[in-house]
Amino acid sequence: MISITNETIDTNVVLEAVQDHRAGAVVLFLGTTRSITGDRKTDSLDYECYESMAIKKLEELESIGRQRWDVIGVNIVHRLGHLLPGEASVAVAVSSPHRAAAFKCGQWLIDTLKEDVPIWKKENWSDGTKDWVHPGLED
Amino acid sequence: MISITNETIDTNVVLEAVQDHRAGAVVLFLGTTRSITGDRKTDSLDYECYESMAIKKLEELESIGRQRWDVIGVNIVHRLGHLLPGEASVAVAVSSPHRAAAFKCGQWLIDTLKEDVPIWKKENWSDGTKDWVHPGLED
Amino acid sequence: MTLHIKLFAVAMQKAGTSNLEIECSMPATIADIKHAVLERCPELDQVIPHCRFAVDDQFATDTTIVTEQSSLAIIPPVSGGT
Amino acid sequence: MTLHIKLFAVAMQKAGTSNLEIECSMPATIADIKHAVLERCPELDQVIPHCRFAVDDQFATDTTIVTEQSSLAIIPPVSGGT
Repeated sequence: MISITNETIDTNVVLEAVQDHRAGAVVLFLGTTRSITGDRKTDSLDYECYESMAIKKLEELESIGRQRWDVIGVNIVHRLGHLLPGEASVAVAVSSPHRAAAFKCGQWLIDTLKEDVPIWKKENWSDGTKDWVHPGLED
Repeated sequence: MISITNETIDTNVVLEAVQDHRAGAVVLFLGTTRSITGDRKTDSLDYECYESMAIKKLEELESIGRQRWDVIGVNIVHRLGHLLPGEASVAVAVSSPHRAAAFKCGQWLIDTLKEDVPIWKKENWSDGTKDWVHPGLED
Repeated sequence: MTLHIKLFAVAMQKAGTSNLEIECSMPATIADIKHAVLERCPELDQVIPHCRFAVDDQFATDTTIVTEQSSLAIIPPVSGGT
Repeated sequence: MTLHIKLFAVAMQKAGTSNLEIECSMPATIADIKHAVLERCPELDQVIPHCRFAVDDQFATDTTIVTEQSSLAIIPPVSGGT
């Protein structure tokens, strides 16, 4: 399952959704934003997405992950809107009978999400400036 | 940090211990026991350990993990005593500035724990028989 | 005919709109659309080379054919997941 | 002299004790200890080849030297972590 939410990510809820009596392993990834980047301080962040495409892409990721690895539960949650540094913006949970599949699938999901899911982050710096973050695109 | 406990593992507490403003990634592994193995059903499990050595080995794992990967927080919790299938027996949480290190370190910690930390599991089967589990040692 | 293109993040910021209207003769490829976008909106010239285009919620290439019914979007490098 | 060896899991179950006492002349190696354990406790003969020995909470090899102060344990294949 996949979801996009404006609410705080509750890791217990994320984990419960993938638990299964056939699963011996659960791997959870949480992505958070550091408050310090180089010598700049982040006050807050804003996430936006291209929703119809983001949902399709996330569903595609789940589907490909299930084809490639022997996994049972997949749960990807991305948060949008206004976040404070340290709050989780994304959670990826995978359960599987054996742990290697859960690690591999979980890592592939977050790696690919960060490449291909149309979600963008804006840094609201403590000096009052704001920057959209676009890896590879220097302003 | 490492710990051995007789209490239910609280994943929130496990995760909080590794969270840090410098960490952009947290990887959590949870190990649970399946209720079905082949065609046999597990009613419950009992874990015991050689405590002084288990603690030393877990501390050694944390120390080696920290040497090998750029990680910030490491938290390994193993539960002992009587468990029901589906309950987590082990939790490994790792935080790092970048996710690759957290995934690699987390997987290495659980792989090595399962090889070298003197903890043993007894399956209490639904047919009333009990078996210590010793990989590679057939009874 | 008039096409509508969704813009996000820095592309939206630089163009000053989240919904860019361009004129383009049909049928067109993404390469044609790119050209029309830059004519209409030269302030995107530093951004577009780093962006992908999406047609109907899928990434497109320069040779992808666009129809009147296509849903179009410019996808700057994404930064979700952290 | 008398040495005490901690037993766990199936080794404890088969030997019927968690604290095996064996007689062994000092200094001894783990190979000597193994031999003495099997003489004292033949019911471990199927188990011992699959076990490691620990001396002072570290895995030992057959040539590890044991002293009177050594803390000894037999470590059957471990099964924590699931």
